[in-house]
Amino acid sequence: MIKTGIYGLLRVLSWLPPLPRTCALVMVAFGVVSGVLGVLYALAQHDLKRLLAYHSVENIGIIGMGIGMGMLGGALGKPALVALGYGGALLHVLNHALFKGLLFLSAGAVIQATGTGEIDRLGGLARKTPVNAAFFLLAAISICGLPPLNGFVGEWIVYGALFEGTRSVPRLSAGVSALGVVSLALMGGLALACFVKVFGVVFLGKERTGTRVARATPGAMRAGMGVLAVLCVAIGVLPGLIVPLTGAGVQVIADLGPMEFERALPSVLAPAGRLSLLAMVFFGLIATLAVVRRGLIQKNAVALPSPVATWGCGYAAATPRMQYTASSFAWSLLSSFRALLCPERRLHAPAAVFSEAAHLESHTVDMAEQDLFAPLFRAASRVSRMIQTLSWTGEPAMERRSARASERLRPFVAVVVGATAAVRRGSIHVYVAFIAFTLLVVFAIEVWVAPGAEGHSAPISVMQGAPQ
Amino acid sequence: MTVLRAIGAVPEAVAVLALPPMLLSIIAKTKAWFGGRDGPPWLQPYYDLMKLLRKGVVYSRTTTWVFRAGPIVNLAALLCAATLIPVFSDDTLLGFGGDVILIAYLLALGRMLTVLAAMDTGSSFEGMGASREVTFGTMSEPALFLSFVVLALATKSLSLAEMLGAPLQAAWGDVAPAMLLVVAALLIVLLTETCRVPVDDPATHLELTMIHEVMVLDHSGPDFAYITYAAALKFLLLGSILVHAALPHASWALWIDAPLRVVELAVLAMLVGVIESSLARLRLQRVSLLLAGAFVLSGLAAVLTFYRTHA
Amino acid sequence: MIRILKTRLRQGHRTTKFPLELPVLPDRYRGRPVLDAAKCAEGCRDCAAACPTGAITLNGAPKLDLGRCLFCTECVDACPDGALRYSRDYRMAASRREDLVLSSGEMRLAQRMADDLYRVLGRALRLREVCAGSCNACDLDTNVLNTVGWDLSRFGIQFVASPRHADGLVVTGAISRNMHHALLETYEAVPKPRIVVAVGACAISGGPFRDSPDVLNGVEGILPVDLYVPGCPPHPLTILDGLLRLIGRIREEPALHGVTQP
Amino acid sequence: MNGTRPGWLALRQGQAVDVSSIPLVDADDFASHMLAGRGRGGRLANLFGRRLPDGGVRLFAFLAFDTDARIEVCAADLPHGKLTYPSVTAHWPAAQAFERELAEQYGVFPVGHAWLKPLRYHGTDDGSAAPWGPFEASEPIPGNYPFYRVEGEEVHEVAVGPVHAGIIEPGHFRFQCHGEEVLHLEVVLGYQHRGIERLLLHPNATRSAIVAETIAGDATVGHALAYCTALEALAGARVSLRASALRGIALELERLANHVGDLGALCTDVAFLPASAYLGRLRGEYLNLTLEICGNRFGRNLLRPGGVRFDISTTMADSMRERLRRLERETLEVLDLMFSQSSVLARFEGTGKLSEERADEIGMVGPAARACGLRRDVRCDHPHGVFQFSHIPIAVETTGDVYARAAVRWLEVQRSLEFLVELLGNKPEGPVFEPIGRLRPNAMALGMAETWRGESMHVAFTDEAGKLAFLKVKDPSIHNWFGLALALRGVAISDFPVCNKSFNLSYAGHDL
Repeated sequence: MIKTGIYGLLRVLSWLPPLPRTCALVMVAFGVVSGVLGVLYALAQHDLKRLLAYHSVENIGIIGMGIGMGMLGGALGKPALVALGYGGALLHVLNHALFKGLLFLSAGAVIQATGTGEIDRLGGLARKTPVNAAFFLLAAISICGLPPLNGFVGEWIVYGALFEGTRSVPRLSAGVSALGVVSLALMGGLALACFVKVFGVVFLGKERTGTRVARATPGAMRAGMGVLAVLCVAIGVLPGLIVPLTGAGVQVIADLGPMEFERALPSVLAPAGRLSLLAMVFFGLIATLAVVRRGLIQKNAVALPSPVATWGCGYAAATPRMQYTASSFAWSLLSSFRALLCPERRLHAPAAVFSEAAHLESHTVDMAEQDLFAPLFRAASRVSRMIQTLSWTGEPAMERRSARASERLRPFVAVVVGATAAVRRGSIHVYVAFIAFTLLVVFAIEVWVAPGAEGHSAPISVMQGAPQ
Repeated sequence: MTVLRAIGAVPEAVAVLALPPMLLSIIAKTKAWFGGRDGPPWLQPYYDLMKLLRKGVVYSRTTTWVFRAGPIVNLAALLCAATLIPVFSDDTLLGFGGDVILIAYLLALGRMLTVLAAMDTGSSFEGMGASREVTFGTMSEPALFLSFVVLALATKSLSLAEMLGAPLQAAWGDVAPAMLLVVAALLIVLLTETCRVPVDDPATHLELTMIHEVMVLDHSGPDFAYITYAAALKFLLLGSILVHAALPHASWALWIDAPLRVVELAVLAMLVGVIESSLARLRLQRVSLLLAGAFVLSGLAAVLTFYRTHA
Repeated sequence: MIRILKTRLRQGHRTTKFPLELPVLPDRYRGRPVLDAAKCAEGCRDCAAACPTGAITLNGAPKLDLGRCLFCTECVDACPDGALRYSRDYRMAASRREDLVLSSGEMRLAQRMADDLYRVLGRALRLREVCAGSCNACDLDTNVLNTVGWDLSRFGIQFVASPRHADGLVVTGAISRNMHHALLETYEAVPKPRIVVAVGACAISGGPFRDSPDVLNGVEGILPVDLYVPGCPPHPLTILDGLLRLIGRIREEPALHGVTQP
Repeated sequence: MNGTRPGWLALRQGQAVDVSSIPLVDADDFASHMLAGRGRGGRLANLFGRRLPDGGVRLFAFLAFDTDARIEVCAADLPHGKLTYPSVTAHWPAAQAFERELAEQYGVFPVGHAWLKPLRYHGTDDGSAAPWGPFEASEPIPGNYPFYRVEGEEVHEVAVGPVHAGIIEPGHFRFQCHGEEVLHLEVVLGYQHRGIERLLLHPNATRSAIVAETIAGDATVGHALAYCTALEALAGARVSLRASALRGIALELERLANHVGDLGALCTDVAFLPASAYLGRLRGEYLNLTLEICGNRFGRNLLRPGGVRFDISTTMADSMRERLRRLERETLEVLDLMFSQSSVLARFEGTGKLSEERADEIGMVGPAARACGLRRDVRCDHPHGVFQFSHIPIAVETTGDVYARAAVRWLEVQRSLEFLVELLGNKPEGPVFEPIGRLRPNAMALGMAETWRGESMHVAFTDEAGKLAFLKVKDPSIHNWFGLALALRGVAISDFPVCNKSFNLSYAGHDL
């Protein structure tokens, strides 16, 4: 499993003295890049298993961010950061094993039942295999880091570490931590989009073409999934039982006594037990609302009509093609991130008055598959180009990976043209955004590059209004 | 002790739960004034809810339990968030350190189930709404979290009640420009999350342009009542965060705080009404630019705050 | 923004006070026809012969079927004795089909919906409009109720997109064969309790398109109707008056100063 | 009237000719004959068939030569049992809807038609099979045919209608989409099919006139005008100048109401509330002016063959002028506000573009064509009645987008207002109604009008007894629906409503 790497990393860390801050920050940055790219690539996938595999890249990113924050805590001598960072990372390793295992089992059941993992060929499986659907949904909620499941608890602690990190004094560390918060939020949103896409297209709606008659999930498989599901729920609802256990791991990695760990967590986050209370409230509310709803429908004494078709504007001959495809679902988001992703679309569009044959397919080329490090470098170069040209606002959708010199100018031209058009039309928000972005860059340079800012490690108390 | 507090919170909770439809009414009345018409009665949103609770339901044969679970989980998640978000006073029922993260993720959970319920209908309309909702939700989330970073830095807390309470007042004195930017970013997030002009048009009936409305085309009766109420509640909750962030003041007695906050929320609703009356909707592809704008605003605020707190 | 405010101030507040104050309709407005059988000459069949839709029957007491009347001027012009004239009374919506058949007496106007319906829908009525083989005029004048002048929303009535959100249908048009299926499907999609309003001569009887093989002569026999609004097309006031009677917002017969005068 | 070519008969609108004088060309040469006419600058104004007593079908084609107010007509006979001919559409897309109509009504097979699909979903007149295969006339379900598809598993379809959101007419739109982008739009109509052409021959003349008024309720005056012109031409009747002026007033009031309403609706679609609210009310004011004239907001029962049924007295004209002046102020103020809002313009500009060549190729008419730069306006090109005396300049824009279609309406609102204020000031004297006499037997006459959507055309035929035997109606929408479909390619689906509204085509007029 890929987490062997994480284990190795943590083992090495446990033997070493606290590493310098730079290493920690690089680790966080690695986590951010891996996480964001991982989830973006996952979003672009058309195959169920590949999609899940890319989510592992994302989750390794989250774990990396946690480890990085732990390392930062070690470098800065902040036990809270150490506890939260390593603690969150370790918990997420466990969680990831649980929900990803559940997801792979469930996806396996889908493939076994239908004979395909192509998302856009599947559909409507929730009615055929309801139990498997429920397991998949549970794991999906968990992997998106949503309460009240285990995924949330892990991310909650990592967030705690990142928020705590924003208070650390060297501005660069604080800035990277803030970047971490934002990236984790973005990853959360993208993961949600991705799993809504998968669950919505594969399990919900109507059957699409190419779906064989689905078979029920075998009992043994269900039992295996059930165990994982129970653990996911248990950790989510009773984090107070599990979180202290990670303390042991943290003690091994960093020199942190058990008492210190016990104290470190509540200094930033509430005792994990508060989450249990909220989970109870949440389940209570769901139960109440469900009971009320059922009561109302019965009381209204209007006999439930025989189920009718989904409202389709009164059209008589609806087909399964009249539902969103996974590719369509993700396309808006993918095009928003086209500067990072380069989704490609081969479209032979209808052009004549009477449309002739037309065809469309899209690909998002996997950079990581070709070369492990290429994506990092490419992303870095893209980021720098993004900053140079603000290309994220106007890059053409069909941009190829092998961007030649002439093509590099295209985004720039597009931005200029777009901006001019925007100014002409008076789209105030566009140029406000441009001005604000410029200001942001200027400020960033001033704040972080200002002399004397680096290498100064004052305690937290010197945060506000202190002379210096 | 806690029991007493809980009992004392009952009237407050009831007031919080009763308020949301009224805010929608204020928006509607503001828009009606701009149009030069009477507009619906003040209590219309309540009448609508009452009626929906008494109506029958129609379910499509395509849908599964997910469709039925959507409205319930969404409303439960929002009600749960309501126990963590300060509305009238700076106090919350169940707030704790780190609850900002929980609040944001509860909203996301509600969104996920709503969107899945939409996908469950197997219609391209609902799929369209679902795709738009997650796209814009994904893009507004970083802006929201960056705003939280600013507030956390300024107040040194991770509990929303504290982040929006008295310490924020000091922050306004200290880094007013940053706070102003955060408020602007939060306003954009509010307009996006509650599907208002210029992002969405709650008044339109055109399926192809809608975001929120098109996701719930197939819900009826009590399910639709839950959805309608949840939308109003979401406006109240995000509006409360915005109002507290914009006008922090120490808690006085509840009988002063509560009316004051209600007035502030009413003014916010009017402001939203004014925005809806004076702007056309953005082209849908441009909404992401607006959200990028919100992100830049909160980013700028973060830089300003860093500069202050890390001097 | 300032410009919007300035325009708003000059445009003013335009919602009428209806039903508290009644608008004055122009002299030539053709409202509910009035039939004075006493003036009829023995054996005269001129009006029935002139009527393009056979709305007038003279077997026994003369009767005029408002549900078929297109409000043209033929019968009035044809009558040698002045037994037929148009009043300016816009009120003519009825709850039952037979109430639309006028003879010499007063017309029975629409009643409030049944109590069990009223308890649920009285203050919040959402309607889904279905146009099924109309000329579009009824749809346009139904839509007019949403404009600032009539402002239907102030009575808690609203037109919605999805039938799932609706409490009833407003049907216009003669029900073309091609829309028959869609109309039934839309009705099925409305959760109970639900109502049906037929707006215009087409929806009631087929109107000018009656007896064309491509239409089904209105909604009669296809859906149960709760409110009939005659006219070709009905004036928006007629529709509004009907809807308000249906939800019990107009109970008493208001004194129509000057309105019923010819 | 000069420049008649062999194989064509030239005529003006409002002119009756003997059916026998229409030149017949060979069916196999029909398409090339038409293309030659196109080469001389002709525009396809109408193309329809009429069942012959022997079971064959006679095709009639009308080419408009707009610059010299001339219409040229020719005919071709398809014998019973061999209802095929080389399709015009194969070379001239403007004929596509007309040839589909031929196939649907009579089972005629235009060979080489690239888009031969049902137009209105009804059976042929003699129950024979239409060339697209067996079509069950007893249970028609519109839209139940193989739609055009953009292939690929990732493409999804959006099916809108027949019951649309909002209070509008039924029609079915099928979008081929990827993400938010529309790759292709196919428009399927027929839901409003009521059998107008048959009803127009109703023995009761009033019923026939009322049916003509209800072809499209929002273009009551426009269709009634074309109908009356055709019938009056057949009767050889001259309508008084005063009646003509009153018809002109009604036509322009109709245009004003609809254009103002459309501009308001465009604002509604982009959620610009103030202009949407104010223009919605102002539309009603113009309708109410029509109500004052004839007792009906849409101008029903005003126009009848022989004149108009209601006169406008001098005092009434004066008060109407006063009201129009006030309305002009209020309307133009709101339109100025609307067209000065950058957030509104940002939604209009560049949305749903159609090039001039495309618009010409598919034969578009009316404001939608003028927005693409085509100078086509019956009031100027083929003037009749009052428009022979007062001239209304043609409003043209060039960009072919939603903005252009809105701006053309804005200009036309101003010009109609000027026209009305002037005409109400000096109406000619005379009687307003005089019954028309007997119709000329075995004749054909043509009536046209520039409705607010564009050119309507009624072609009336009499039999040997002088009875109305066949009446062919053309609503401008039949030219323009295809334009909407083409304008949508590559457009975001969320911009469809505003695009659709900018065309605002008639379903009823198309479906008949």
